[in-house]
Amino acid sequence: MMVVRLIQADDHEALRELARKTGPGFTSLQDNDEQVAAKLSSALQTFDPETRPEDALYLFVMEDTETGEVVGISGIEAAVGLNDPWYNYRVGTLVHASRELEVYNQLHTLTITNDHTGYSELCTLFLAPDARHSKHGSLLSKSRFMFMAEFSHLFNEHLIAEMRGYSDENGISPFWEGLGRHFFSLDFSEADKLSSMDKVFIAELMPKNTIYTNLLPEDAQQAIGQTHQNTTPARKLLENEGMRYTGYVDIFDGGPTLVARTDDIRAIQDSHYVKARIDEHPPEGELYLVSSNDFKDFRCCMTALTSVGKHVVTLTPDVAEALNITEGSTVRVVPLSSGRRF
Amino acid sequence: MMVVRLIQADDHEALRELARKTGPGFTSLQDNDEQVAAKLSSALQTFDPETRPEDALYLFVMEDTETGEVVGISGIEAAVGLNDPWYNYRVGTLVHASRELEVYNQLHTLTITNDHTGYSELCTLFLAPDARHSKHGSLLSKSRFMFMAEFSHLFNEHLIAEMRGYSDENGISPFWEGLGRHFFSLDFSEADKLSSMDKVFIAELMPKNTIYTNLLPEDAQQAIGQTHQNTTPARKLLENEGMRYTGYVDIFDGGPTLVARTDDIRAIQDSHYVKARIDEHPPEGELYLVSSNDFKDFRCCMTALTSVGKHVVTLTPDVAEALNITEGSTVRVVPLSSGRRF
Amino acid sequence: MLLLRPLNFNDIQGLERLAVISGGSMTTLPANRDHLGELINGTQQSLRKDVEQAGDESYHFVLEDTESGSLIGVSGIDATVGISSPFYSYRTEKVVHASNELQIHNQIPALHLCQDYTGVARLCTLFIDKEHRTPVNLHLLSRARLMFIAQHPERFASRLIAELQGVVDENNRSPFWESLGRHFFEMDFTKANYLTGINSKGFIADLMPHYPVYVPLLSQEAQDVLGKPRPDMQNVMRLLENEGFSYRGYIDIFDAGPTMEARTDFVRSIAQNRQVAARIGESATDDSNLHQALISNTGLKNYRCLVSRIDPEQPEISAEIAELLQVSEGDPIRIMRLSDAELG
Amino acid sequence: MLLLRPLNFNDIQGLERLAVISGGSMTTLPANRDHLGELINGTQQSLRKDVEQAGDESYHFVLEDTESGSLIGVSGIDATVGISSPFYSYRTEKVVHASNELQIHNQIPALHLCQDYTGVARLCTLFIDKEHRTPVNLHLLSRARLMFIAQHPERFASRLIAELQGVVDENNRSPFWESLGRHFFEMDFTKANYLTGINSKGFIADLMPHYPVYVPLLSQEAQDVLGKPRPDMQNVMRLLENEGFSYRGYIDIFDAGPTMEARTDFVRSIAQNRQVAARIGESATDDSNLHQALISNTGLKNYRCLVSRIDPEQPEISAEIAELLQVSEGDPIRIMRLSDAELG
Repeated sequence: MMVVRLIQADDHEALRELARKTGPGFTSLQDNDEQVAAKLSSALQTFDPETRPEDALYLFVMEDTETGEVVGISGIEAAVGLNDPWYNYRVGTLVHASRELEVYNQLHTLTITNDHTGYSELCTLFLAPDARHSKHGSLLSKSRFMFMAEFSHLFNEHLIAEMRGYSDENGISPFWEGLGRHFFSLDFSEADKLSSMDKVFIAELMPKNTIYTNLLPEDAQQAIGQTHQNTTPARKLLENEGMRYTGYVDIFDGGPTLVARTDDIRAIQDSHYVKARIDEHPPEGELYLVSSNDFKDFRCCMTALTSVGKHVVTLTPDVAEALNITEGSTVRVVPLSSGRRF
Repeated sequence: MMVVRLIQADDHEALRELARKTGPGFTSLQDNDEQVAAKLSSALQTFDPETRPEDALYLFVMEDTETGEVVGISGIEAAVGLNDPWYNYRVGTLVHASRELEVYNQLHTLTITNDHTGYSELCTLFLAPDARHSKHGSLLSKSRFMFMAEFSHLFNEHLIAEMRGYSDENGISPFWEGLGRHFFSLDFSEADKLSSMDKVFIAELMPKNTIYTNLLPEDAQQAIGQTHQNTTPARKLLENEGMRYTGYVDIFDGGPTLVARTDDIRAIQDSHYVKARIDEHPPEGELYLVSSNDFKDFRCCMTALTSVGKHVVTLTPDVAEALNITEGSTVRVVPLSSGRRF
Repeated sequence: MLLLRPLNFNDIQGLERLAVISGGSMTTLPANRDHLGELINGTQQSLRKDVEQAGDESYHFVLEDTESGSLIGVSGIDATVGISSPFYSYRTEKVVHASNELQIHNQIPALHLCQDYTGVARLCTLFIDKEHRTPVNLHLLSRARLMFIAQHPERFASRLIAELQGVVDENNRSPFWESLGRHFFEMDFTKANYLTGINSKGFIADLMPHYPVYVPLLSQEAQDVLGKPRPDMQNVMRLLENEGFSYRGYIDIFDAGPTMEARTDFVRSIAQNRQVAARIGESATDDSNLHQALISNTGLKNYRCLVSRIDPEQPEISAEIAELLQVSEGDPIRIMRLSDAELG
Repeated sequence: MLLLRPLNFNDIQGLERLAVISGGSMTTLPANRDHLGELINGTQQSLRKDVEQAGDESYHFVLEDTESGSLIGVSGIDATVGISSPFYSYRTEKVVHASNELQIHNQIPALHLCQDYTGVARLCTLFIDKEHRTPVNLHLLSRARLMFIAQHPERFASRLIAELQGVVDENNRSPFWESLGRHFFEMDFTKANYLTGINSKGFIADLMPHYPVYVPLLSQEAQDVLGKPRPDMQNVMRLLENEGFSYRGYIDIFDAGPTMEARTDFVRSIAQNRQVAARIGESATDDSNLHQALISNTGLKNYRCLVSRIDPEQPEISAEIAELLQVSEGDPIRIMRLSDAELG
């Protein structure tokens, strides 16, 4: 049984272990003592009464209740861009037309913006390779929506998630090659490394004026808003929840930012409260996310469910234990996946 | 019984009559022979085989089946901005921050865009004052969604609707006074009149560079994205269907543009097919929109319904007649209004 | 003898011949009869106008072979540009992108579409039949305009520009156009150039980039020709530099040729020519005192200018020259000596 | 006697006194000991440096009363600006908004934040104690710098600018700042001005508007002071104009004061002074041949300049002056006559 819960101080070893498995593409949790310690520290600081709500980082771990092993991590930033600016390029349309000449020309532009300032952000999703089965990834990712549904006052009315941008088999980003490179004296891998630590410097060097995309090389134009192959499943998952690419891309690799109104996220909108009954042999049903209501002891599991009457569900004792609830507790439930009704 | 249908050549007199009732604030259907004739002519041209689909204007009238009188009009442009450019200001966010100085400053900007190029547009909604009751306005406006649901291939995947911007009791637009006026040698009423005929000239004269809103007078800043008082009900209606203000405003009066993915409009997404049974005394139920499937003879009514079994509804004979359907016909239905389920 | 005088209505055929042999290389001289008629008309109207402040007047002059009566060159001046229709240039500007933390300091050049030269005067056309393209004739055709400005300063703006054609390849394609303009026009260079002449660049606002264009995003070939004149215009550029013009980073929006600018009253041929009373007679016998000089009358509609040898200390002109210049004994004339060095 | 010489480490207290009485009116002269120490240090390092091409050197000079030893003025030159930290200006530019159909043609001025003066030299500080503010002293303090440039041209960029303070109201508030800068900084003018001096404008990129600002959106008071010098700087502006500087639409980003520019080698006090061999003796007896002149040695670290009466045709200096200038008989000195008109 997998359970998702907030990270704690004594997860340090487990987190360090997990970081060893991430590999070079994953910049937000690298195999690096300092970064791991810093990450954990800022997640724990969230619960410091001195911390402003908008500085909160909610970091979750997925734990195997049988082995006690931590096999995944996911996070939510309460708000981005309120300390250092948060940058995106925005893809815009311009029409250059002349009636006299009967010319009509549609152009696209990239403009630097901080439009997502203050938005909440889904961040840092990593699942250990040997746990990548049985929809564990969906649980790990979507449990965040259950947390947001439960504690909506802690989050912005808009939510974003950045998707890694396209790069070719040699790790070369055509977007970078076609645009950013001209403004840096660094090569891609060096810039990539720096950018994982601090994005502000990129914005300092990137062109501030609007760029006409038709002046970029063809492959750079193609890469605008394109997701890295490895990230495509994550993108599909979030799109099924209602997150959309609305023309905002990463200034570095051109990867898309997905956006939604937080309330419009399916799992948030459709989740609701039910009372829990506990029974060894509940009736079979479709997969649901089930979460508890406690803040610091928030838990979320995935289990097959069917509702009994309108407001009651039956859970097995091990699910109840994983959620740390008892008979009659109120829990939040939502189907794991959307199914459009027709 | 009110029925909404496509306009026809012999509606000319009725349209002319309706135009007499619009008043000065309504620029798209003025009390003016020429404008009425031009409007009708372009609506009829839509069915000319030579007309490109993206040049289509679908114009609907609402007819009282008892009197035969035309009491309202509404329209959809298949696509905007493909002949003359379609302009908006886009409200963006910029953060100017300096770590050294510990200064953090959030600014807003207005940038001219043609981002809605190719989008479909809801346009020209007018209901005669003495027909403004019994939710006729909802029928007149939302029947367009039934048409779009039925003939979705004719429309863009995005839909916009422009809302008239704020002006004070003297008809003065603070947005215009604070921004546009500096770039014109015309006063507001003259510019307003011209703009109703042709918006391209406004864009020719409006500032092309990004504007910092903090340099505008306070009341102009306040007016950005604000709807005219008379237009507020129309805005609420569209917002309930899922259209959203996403930061695009009119370059002239700062009024908001509402936007949605066409598929995400509630009435489009939730509408579905049922078989019609005809009966003098159907069971009572909530208000539904019901529409027929024919293209040129498209009809839409509003009636109280409840479904019989899963895929059958019972309609009264006069509704069936208004829709021009018979027992067993397939019709499209959707509840008139959304009701969020909790 | 070659004589420079304002265009008039009898010149249309001669002008057409010049337009044809110029092969569309000048935007202001398209082989289009209506437009050429406009040049004549504009010149005549401008000359008739009672000007207090420079407006949209435009003056074109022809170089006539007084023996054959044929026209061998044309040159022009716009009293101001950018008033009746916008006048665009790209200004090249450096933008600094710096990061203290990374110790990076990049200066990125960018092209800004601008109308900075709105309201300045312009030397706008200069074409001479290849057969007569000698240094003396070129000086006469080009600098007689400046003598005209010196005589009628109230008719011209206080700053003066001259545009030099940019680099094109052997197929008459501009690498700058191919890398930039083409993306915005979707037409070829020749057509765009032709339209510019006809429409006075009025349509450009509708089509050209409003946002600055970063130079590193252009092709290397395009970057190489920014602000460079066509190789055969190098001598014209030098001539302008000698007159006191300088290049300040403004380039043509089509071919990236440089725009040269000067304060009108500081231009050498305007500042340094002088007015004297005409003395008609035989030239001085001592030939060593004679020098090539531009000599003009002080007229407006009947403005005339030519090159002759004269003693600058005791200027005396022959009866033939006096007749060509339409001056009598004692009438004012303007004289500017041409140095031998200039005439190569 | 007043003597101009480079700043040195003994000057810190005198310099502090000047900074205090300048009351923060000069961004380059803040009452901050560390920063003033930097001015001295920068000057000494620059003088020691073996310069081939102008870099980030900066030279500051003080005017010393040789009798009392007190410092009564300070002036400076930056060899280049914008190299080690960006140098910002607003360029005022006109944008034409025109519609043929409506027969409307508007020229809208806009302010563009730019770094166009990157790489030019700058006259950067000029402050003199009010008690000694006579025309002669002002000329000495200001123009002795230009003599220094004339003597060491390889140390300075080929273009030279000078910034004039803009208009402030009786409460020392800049209407331009109130209408524009304030919105972007959320701090008052004095603080921003102070920070600029300290941080060399490096932080401005982070806070100032990147997009052009349309002038009509500014308050009328702000529009009225664009490019206008503070009334008491009018005479400095005239002095600069006489030197050949001109205003080309660039203004200070804080107070909208004008930036004047010139080609360095065309600046009058640089182009027109001459070098002669020192002759030491009694001045000529015929007083009518004596004229006020700037006299300097040709030194670098020991550069000295003063004003004295001299016969420009037969320049002879007294032993006292020779000692102040640290020159012996036959050593080269530079002389530039000051016209009586200039000295009022």
